[in-house]
Amino acid sequence: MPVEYTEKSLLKYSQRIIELFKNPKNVGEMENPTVTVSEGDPQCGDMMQMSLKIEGNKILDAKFLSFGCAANIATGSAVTEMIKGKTLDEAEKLSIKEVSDSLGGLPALKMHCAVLAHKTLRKAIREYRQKIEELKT
Amino acid sequence: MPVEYTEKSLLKYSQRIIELFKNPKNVGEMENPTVTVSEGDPQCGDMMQMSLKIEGNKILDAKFLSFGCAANIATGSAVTEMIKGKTLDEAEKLSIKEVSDSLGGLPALKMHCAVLAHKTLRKAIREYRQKIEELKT
Amino acid sequence: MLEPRNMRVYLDNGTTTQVAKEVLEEMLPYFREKFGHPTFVYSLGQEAADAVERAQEIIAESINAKREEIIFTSGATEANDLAIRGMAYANKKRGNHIITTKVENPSVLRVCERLESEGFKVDYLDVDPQGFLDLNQLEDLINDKTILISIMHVNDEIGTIEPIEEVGKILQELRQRVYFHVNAAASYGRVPIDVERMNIDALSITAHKIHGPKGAGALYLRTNTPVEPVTCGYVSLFPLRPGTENVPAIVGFGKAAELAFDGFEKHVEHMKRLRDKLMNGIEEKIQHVVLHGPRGERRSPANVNYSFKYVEGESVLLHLDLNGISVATGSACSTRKLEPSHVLTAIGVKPEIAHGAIRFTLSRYNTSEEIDYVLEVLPKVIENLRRISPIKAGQF
Amino acid sequence: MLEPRNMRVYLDNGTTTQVAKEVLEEMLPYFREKFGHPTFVYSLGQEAADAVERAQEIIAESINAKREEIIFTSGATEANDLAIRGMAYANKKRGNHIITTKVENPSVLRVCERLESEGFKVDYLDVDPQGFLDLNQLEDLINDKTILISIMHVNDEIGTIEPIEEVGKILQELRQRVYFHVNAAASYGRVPIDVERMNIDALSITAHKIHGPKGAGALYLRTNTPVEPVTCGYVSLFPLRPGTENVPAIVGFGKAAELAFDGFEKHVEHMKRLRDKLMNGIEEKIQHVVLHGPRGERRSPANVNYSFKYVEGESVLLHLDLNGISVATGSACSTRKLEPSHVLTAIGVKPEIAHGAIRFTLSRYNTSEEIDYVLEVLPKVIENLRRISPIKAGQF
Ligand SMILES: Cc1ncc(COP(=O)(O)O)c(C=O)c1O
Ligand SMILES: Cc1ncc(COP(=O)(O)O)c(C=O)c1O
Repeated sequence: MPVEYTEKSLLKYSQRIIELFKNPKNVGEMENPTVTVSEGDPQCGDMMQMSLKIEGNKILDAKFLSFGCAANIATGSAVTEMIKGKTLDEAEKLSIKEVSDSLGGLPALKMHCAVLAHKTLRKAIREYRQKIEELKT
Repeated sequence: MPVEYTEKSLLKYSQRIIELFKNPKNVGEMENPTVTVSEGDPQCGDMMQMSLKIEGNKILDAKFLSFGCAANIATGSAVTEMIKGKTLDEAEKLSIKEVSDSLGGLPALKMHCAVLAHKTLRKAIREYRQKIEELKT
Repeated sequence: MLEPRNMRVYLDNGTTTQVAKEVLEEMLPYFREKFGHPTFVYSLGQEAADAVERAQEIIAESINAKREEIIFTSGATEANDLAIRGMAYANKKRGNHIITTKVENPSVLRVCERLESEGFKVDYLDVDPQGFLDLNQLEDLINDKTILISIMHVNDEIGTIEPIEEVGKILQELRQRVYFHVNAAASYGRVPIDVERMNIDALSITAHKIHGPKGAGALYLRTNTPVEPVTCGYVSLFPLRPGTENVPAIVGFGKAAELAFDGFEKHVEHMKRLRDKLMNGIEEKIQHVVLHGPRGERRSPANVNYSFKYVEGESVLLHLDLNGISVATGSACSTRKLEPSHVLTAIGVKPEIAHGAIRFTLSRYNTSEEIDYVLEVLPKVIENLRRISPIKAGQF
Repeated sequence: MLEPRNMRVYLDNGTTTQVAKEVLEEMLPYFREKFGHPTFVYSLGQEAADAVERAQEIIAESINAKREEIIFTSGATEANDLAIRGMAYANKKRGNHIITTKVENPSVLRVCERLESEGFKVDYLDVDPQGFLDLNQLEDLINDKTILISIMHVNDEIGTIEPIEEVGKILQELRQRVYFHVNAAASYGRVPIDVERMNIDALSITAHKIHGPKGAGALYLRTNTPVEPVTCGYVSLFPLRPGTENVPAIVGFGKAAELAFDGFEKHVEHMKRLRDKLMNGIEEKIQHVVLHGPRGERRSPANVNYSFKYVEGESVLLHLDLNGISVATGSACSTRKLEPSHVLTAIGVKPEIAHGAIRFTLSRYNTSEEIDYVLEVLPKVIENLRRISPIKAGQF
């Protein structure tokens, strides 16, 4: 079992992540959301619920709930903050890297948390569009 | 290569050994010795020369020279001191244990030094007796 | 959420401990005054060698062993590796079967896995929901190829005190010689150990879990126990453990052991009181909690471990940290492998509950006021996190 | 013979050194304030992890490496074992041939012997009477099964600086990949090291020989160098070296490196001046002496080693100790095996002369006055011992 020596990233959070973890934005339930979805699974240790208020093509408000680690909470906060006021198309283009960068970088081992917030957002947009499609037909 | 765990004795000298090492007794050359012998080998790291002055059956005086470690010097001192005034028979019966005990115990790894002083003494007595035998015949 | 306060409460003594003041004082002369190398014949070296011997004596006495049966290592990880692989290799002509449990520390499990990859056969005992191994299963598994049993004394995560003495008795009554290793890293200084009474052949401990320094561990090895060194190199005092001894740390280890065993029962009583206070407080003040490990006499006096349902452990841990409280978590998120604790899994805890596990580990230096503070902060942290959790009470 | 004085002169810095004041100060907060475990997510743990990173950075810079290429161990013994066995095992599919020298430290020789017992083939290079290896012999021995070369940088006994850069060049020009390990325990902080220029893949160093604490060593490992761990267990920061890191000692190692490399050239000049003063003094004042190792630029600035004929080294050592002077000896009598130094034997010194070898090893903290004192005491000690020696001048 030869091992190639590579540095293991520490589980080290940026100051920004700790800030958002302490005081997350947009956390909570939303009254009358346009769409609410959940991603992840408590069995895997992280889960996120996201609610969007959408008018026309625009995200007016976004809120989230989190069962997860600090990275999960901070990315939930960052993602919801970044998409408020954006069009659905713009929000959809938001990359994981942008989210991570806005947090001053995520520890390598925590990238999956950024991915979860991102996946939840995409799922919300997808579900919203589906609903629209269904309403149309 | 299974190793049975046994404590390794440290190379630790008693206070008595250090005392005798600092101020060895009976060290030096003897004028007109009855017998002078050497034991050991500089190649092996220790060597002792011992001279005895014997009258009748009695050891009147004993001196030694040492090329060796502290244990060597201290045992040389102890052995020569212990045999002075003794008869040859008594001196011959001196055991290694008595020598070591008189020094407050030798570190296990240094026992061979006690052995050397002891061997030198025996050799001196043997040579003296041989000389006597030769004179007789 | 909560405003940080000035109180600092360290409840992660199972991970590492603060070096005691007396320990540091005892160590200090060995850095700059008595800094000699313990194999050296001159006086500085003798001083160092004497200090190592004194530490051996103190530690030997604390477990009812003989001085020469104590070998110093860099920690319990190294002691476990040396004991287990060392005895396995030295006995491999007699057999290749080893028995351990599913709830050992990684420092034992990784060694066992390595031995498996080298052709040894390792059986991992199941444990019951409180973490206790099954003595009958152990007896059933022993066969004529069995050479070694390795069992932890106290489970570092959930505080279960394994029935070491009973295991020792079983091994003593066998007709074949099966060596017995005990990893006592989590029990030393908290639960009594007697290598004679318990029939232990090898026992691992570490200084940094008893208010000693990091960098010193010890392996007790019963006289005439065959062991092969697993590392090699320049031998200083211990043929089985090459390398220059960490003299100051060893001195500190000795002092730490002295402090732990001087008034041992009083210390244990103190920890038990705090433990029970914390457990009662948690159960009174917080709903939807799950205790891990047993209650009462068969639980380590130093260990408290609960899952707080519907919240994730790392978040709890970090909020407590922001409030000056240090704890550990069984949550996957704080580990490299992103898997929940193997111990919680082995005792049958569901992953969604394991992720919310928080371990509090006490030391004799903790105080009742500290527990009060924790019982003030913790319920708020849990409440706040539950408020932002998408999982509703009763969901699992 | 001589009356003990109050002066204490420590000239055994090649064995171990006094921890520098600044080093101890830097370490102190890590025992009782910043005592966290470096893998822990909470703030105490982060502090510890940051401290380890800082030490990595300082040490990396001092040898022109990258931070992540530094792994901490318990000492150079462990670093040598990990490097040599680790690289041998990881490359055994490509070949089983290793080359080293006859004059390595036991911490390398014992590892090589173990590898031989496991089926590796090890060639031990001869050295010339000054201790230098022969580059031609090295080139001749390299074959298509060769996977690893391990050469010490400075010989710890006789101060020879081996031609590491030239060895690196030879290996670089080969078409096959032969890994290059250097044991730099005796050179670090005394002779410049540049792992890039010297084409080194792995390099072992230890804190306690540069006024750092015992209990911390380091292995530099070039990125992507295949290495198998030789120990196993609980992994903290370094997958190749399981076990809780000795954080205070690592911090001290970093500080010791900083001090050694801050003003490096000045320190070296100082040691050279003392070295030359001691050598000139010995040669002027004492007859029948034999220098071991080279003179001038290719000798370590910190090493002086002479045999004093017709006297035995341990007696010299102890008399010097009684006068407050600490040195080492190549005499058999002060070792476990009761054999003269393998290094002196390899350079062709006759046993009767090797038994009288005394090694003086300097540090930047030694002073000119200390050398004066040694030059006052040493001739008397030798004279007195020669007076009670049965061997007469000229006998060998
Ligand atoms: C039960 C147990 N065994 C072994 C270890 C490893 O000990 P060390 O940190 O001394 O290597 C620990 C702690 O890390 C532990 O809790
Ligand atoms: C050249 C050399 N290599 C290795 C070592 C071993 O280092 P450590 O004492 O850190 O294990 C030493 C000193 O003991 C040495 O001088």
